[in-house]
Amino acid sequence: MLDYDEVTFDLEYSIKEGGDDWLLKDLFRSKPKYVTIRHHQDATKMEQPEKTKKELPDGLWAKCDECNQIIYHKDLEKNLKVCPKCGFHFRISAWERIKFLVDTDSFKELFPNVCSSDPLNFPEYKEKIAKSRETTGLKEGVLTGTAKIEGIYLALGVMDFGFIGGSMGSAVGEKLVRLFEYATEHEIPVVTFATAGGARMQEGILSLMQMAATCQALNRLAEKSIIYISILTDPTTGGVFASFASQGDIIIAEPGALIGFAGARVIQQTTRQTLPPGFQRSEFLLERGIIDMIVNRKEIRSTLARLLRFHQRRNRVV
Amino acid sequence: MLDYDEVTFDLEYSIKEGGDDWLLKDLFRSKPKYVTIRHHQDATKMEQPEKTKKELPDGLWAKCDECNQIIYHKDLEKNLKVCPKCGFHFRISAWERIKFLVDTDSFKELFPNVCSSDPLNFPEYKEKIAKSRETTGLKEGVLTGTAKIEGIYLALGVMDFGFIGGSMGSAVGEKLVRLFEYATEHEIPVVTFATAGGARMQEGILSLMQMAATCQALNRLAEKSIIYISILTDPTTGGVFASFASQGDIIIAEPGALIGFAGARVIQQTTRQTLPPGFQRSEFLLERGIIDMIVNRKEIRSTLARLLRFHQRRNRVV
Amino acid sequence: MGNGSNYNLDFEKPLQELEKRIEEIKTFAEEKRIDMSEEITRIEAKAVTLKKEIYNNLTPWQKIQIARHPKRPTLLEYIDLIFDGFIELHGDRLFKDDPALVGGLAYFNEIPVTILGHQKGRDTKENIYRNFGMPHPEGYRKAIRLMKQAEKFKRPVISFVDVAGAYPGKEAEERGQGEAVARSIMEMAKLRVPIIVVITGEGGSGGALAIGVGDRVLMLEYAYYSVISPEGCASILWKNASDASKAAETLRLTARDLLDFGVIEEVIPEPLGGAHRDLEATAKAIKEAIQNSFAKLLKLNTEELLRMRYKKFREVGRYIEE
Amino acid sequence: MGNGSNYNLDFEKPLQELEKRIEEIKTFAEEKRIDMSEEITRIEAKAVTLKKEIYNNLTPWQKIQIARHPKRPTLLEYIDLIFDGFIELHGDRLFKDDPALVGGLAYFNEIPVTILGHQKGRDTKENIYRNFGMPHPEGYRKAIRLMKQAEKFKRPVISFVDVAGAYPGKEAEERGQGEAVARSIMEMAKLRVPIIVVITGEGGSGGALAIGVGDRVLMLEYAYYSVISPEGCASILWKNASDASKAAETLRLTARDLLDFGVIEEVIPEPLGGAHRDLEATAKAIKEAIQNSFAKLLKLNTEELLRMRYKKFREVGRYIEE
Ligand SMILES: [Zn+2]
Ligand SMILES: [Zn+2]
Repeated sequence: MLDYDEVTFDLEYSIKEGGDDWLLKDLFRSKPKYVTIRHHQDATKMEQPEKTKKELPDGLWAKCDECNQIIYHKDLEKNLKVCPKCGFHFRISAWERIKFLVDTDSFKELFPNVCSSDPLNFPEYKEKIAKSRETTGLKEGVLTGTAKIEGIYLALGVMDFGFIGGSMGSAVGEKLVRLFEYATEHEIPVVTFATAGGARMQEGILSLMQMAATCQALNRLAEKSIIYISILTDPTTGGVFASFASQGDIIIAEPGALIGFAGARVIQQTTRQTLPPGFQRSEFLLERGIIDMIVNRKEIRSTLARLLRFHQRRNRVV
Repeated sequence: MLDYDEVTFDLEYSIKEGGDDWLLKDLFRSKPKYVTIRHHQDATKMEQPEKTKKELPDGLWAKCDECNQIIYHKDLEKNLKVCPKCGFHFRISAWERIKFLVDTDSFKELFPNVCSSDPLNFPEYKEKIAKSRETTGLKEGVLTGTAKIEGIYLALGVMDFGFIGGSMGSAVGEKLVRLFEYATEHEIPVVTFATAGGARMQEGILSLMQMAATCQALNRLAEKSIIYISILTDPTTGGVFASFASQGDIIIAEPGALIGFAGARVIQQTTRQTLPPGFQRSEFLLERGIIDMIVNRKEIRSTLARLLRFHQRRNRVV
Repeated sequence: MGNGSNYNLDFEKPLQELEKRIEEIKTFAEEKRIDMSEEITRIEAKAVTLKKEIYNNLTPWQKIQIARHPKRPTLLEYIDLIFDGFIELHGDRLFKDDPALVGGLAYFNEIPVTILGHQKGRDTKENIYRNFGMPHPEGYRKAIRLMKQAEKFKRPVISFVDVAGAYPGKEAEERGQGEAVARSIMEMAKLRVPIIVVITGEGGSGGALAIGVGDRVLMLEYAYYSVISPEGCASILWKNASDASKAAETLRLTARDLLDFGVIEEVIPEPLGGAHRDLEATAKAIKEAIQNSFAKLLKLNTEELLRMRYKKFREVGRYIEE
Repeated sequence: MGNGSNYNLDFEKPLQELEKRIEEIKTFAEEKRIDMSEEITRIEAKAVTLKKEIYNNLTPWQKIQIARHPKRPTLLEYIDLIFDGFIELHGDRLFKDDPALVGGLAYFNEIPVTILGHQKGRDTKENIYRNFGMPHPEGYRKAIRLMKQAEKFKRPVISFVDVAGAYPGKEAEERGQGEAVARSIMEMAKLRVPIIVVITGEGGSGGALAIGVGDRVLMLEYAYYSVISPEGCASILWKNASDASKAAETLRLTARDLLDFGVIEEVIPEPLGGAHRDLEATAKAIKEAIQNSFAKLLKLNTEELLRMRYKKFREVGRYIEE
């Protein structure tokens, strides 16, 4: 299942599933060269699935795509899948993210049964969902629930790029809206980790409407002055960036993540503009005033803890 | 009193009185060449003061500075001091403005007795005030009151550039604040005509504070959802532009007016940048999204009437 | 985005031939001074039948071609016919005035409203000036400013959607196109005045939704509204943009489809042959639809309005619970 | 904006000579192993006396020179000493992040606050990066964003002013510098949380006031706050910028003057010789002043706070009624 063709396909469909042609993502830049760092397995199963192992050049070793460093796989794992040499942030699955992030055993999943239907009878959509479920161990493209970070209770939504390019369909939208509503009702802070090519083409206009659904749910959260922290990871583009993900009270990005509205390819095709190196990367967005800060994966937990603690209600004096 | 030296001086002090060196205004551009169009006389006195007449090349004729057209003075007056040939807008006094604008005899002056003191004992300040009073027939740099435009009752503030470069000192600020408060209390719309080099240097920090005073009074007006229309005329710069004048619900400029924060001279001295033709003119501001529209002086009355009527409370349905 | 004069709708060819023939016969009859009125009447009737046949059986892809017709009426043309006393307001007060998104004040049947909408050019020159109706962030930020102004003065907002997509350009990205689109959606979703949206031509993804969150979303018969252009979808699905017709079918993007999905409230019928064949009739139909929407919305108080708006976008998705 | 290393305050020359002499004697005594401690103590005492004499009799122009001293502490240095756990937030969400205006979150004695302020560079390289602390419109728009965020989460704002002026540049004008300054004043005036302003160095006209509207405005002893720079004033009045000293006198721009005018609430004393001679002592003094202000402000409810803020800026002007 993880032969090279499959990987190529998989990476290609991170483009294909990204949503629409205005939002097409240029995701080829650097990822397709290594096959060792797969992130579709459920991180809760602590050992590598057999199939994956079979595909690794040496099972135990990975190669950093950015600096070509050969890394002992367990070291990479310990380092939260950040290259110990150059700091390159590998993409990780939703379960890995949660494992790295929250207090042990504190994650309680919410709305696990909300799943995509196929309202358009879209060609191959059912098959894609089935395959995504198999590779990611997820039922849908986002995990939602509650958890604790350094003892602080919060609502947490984590997208998985492996699930049809992290795209937002009705089910992803529904789960996020329910999460925001849950947090509004229980007055707890919200943190989301976004990664997506955009809206999910296979659900047509219903996917687009999820942009409005998530945004308006955030409005209700804001009415109660509850903090929402949005974390953008590689890649966050199209309709996901252009809705809830860009509307955090505080917006954090992982280093080097591709973040934007339109894809580089579409921009070049439409405008014939040459795009500078680093265009639409986290560092570019920081300079352009769109995000608050760039935080290394290893420091995201502590940064969130600090920010959440800072915003606890009991801290308010006025 | 209107010998050439005096005119030069007068034009120069439109720069000098503009406020501060960060805000110095480059007002030399095109004005100093003609002497016939003086605007410091009280327009309520319908005939030209003797002194002025003496200075005119031919008493009855004026020369347009923009297109060199020789214009019969009464024609110019009839045309609201807009060149009939090229549309150049001459500067006009506060009283002229009111005469051109409001329903006959509808202007009722408010707060006429609020006048500048000399809190800093600033060199020559008292003399300047005395001279400005003489040339403009005004007690201070802004006329405030109520009036009707096409039957619509409103609060009106009109600045006069002839009064120490239209600069905003404590008295100008106080009169505007009182006007805004009056409108808030009586729930009537507010229109201001701004023209100023900036804050009035001779009152130091107290002038600067008028920026805050006027802005916060506008906040109270806004709380009641009362419309404020700001009209920017040549020139509106510095601390006046950077306070109430740029905060209209709707902002209108006369064509070709110089409008900005810092003066062209200061920008060039500080940055060595070359400034394009038309920089900081009304048309530039419209393109840059800072103002809503450019309206010829002859159409300002009807435009205001339309806008004010549109915003009358009885028109509201929700 | 071709030039209007040589823009032909393929599926109209038989009709155009018939119309050409009628012209020929008329000319011939006039020249020869022969009475051929019977023949003409017969063919004209045939043309009407053919026209009806064509327009009653349009495929989604054909509808898209009508929606994109260079002569399709644009916002400023509609405004003149639907509203009174329009005053355009300009600028986002931040960076620039964006001519691709027009906004201003007008009366709708004596009710003061704020109007917003994408504005395509009506010829090549205007299209360049208006960036083919594709806004930069400053366009959406102007929209936000004017919506909040409408809220301040408690007047309804009427928003017209006709856009291929928010502009995908380097500067647009630099100035936060995604943020602008999202922010506009946020502000619109919570705006405390009634919002009527009319989709008149292209409803291009996020660029359309950015000013498309309304209490009533109305849509012209041949307009389309989609998460992705059919060409884009085809090139992804079948690696071939020319399968756009098939993709258009698949995506369910016509007014009728969207009504079925509950994404819009009403389909506004177009004159036979499309809006570009009869601007006034189209404007009249839009005006009536807006009027009907108003009648419904003005009965609601603000809290009801906001609750219903929320509910609508809350419940439009389709999912299952396993 | 010269380089710190060769920046000498003219009026300190006698003092510097004395200090140099003390160094020489010390070196000499050490080299020769002679006990000259009595002599040293005597001269040191003399130096202190001289210093006091100089600093108790500073002219306004001399104070300005201290306020502009390249080694004068900047915001980021103060933050470390006055607050805990500072987290910087970036960007206006519209156009750019402006390094000339720093903002973020921190605890002040365990109270969460939002911090804002101009940030000059501490060396040439940083000065270029930070545009000598002179913000573009995006700087003020970042400030507005963070102030509104503070309001949303009901935390006080502490704003630090140290700016020659809002940047007078072509792009700044293009992006609406005047609008940004005015808008910031507007938002600050109505912000529903306590605002403490600390003027630490230069209070340069509108660029200072833009983040200077507060419930309590505190000011370091040698800071200045003026509608115009003394150089600008002098060149207008006497066509000679070198008469700046005289203009500084005329403009009444020192902390003491502003206290008399009611523009500020408190003068924070600086260590002998100015803030740059003792960062920690200065920070401590600022911290105490902020603490005192807090004690006063936290007693008020929001309506009282806003009423008093309004009243203060409402009544500061001086005029007569004839
Ligand atoms: Zn590496
Ligand atoms: Zn002329």
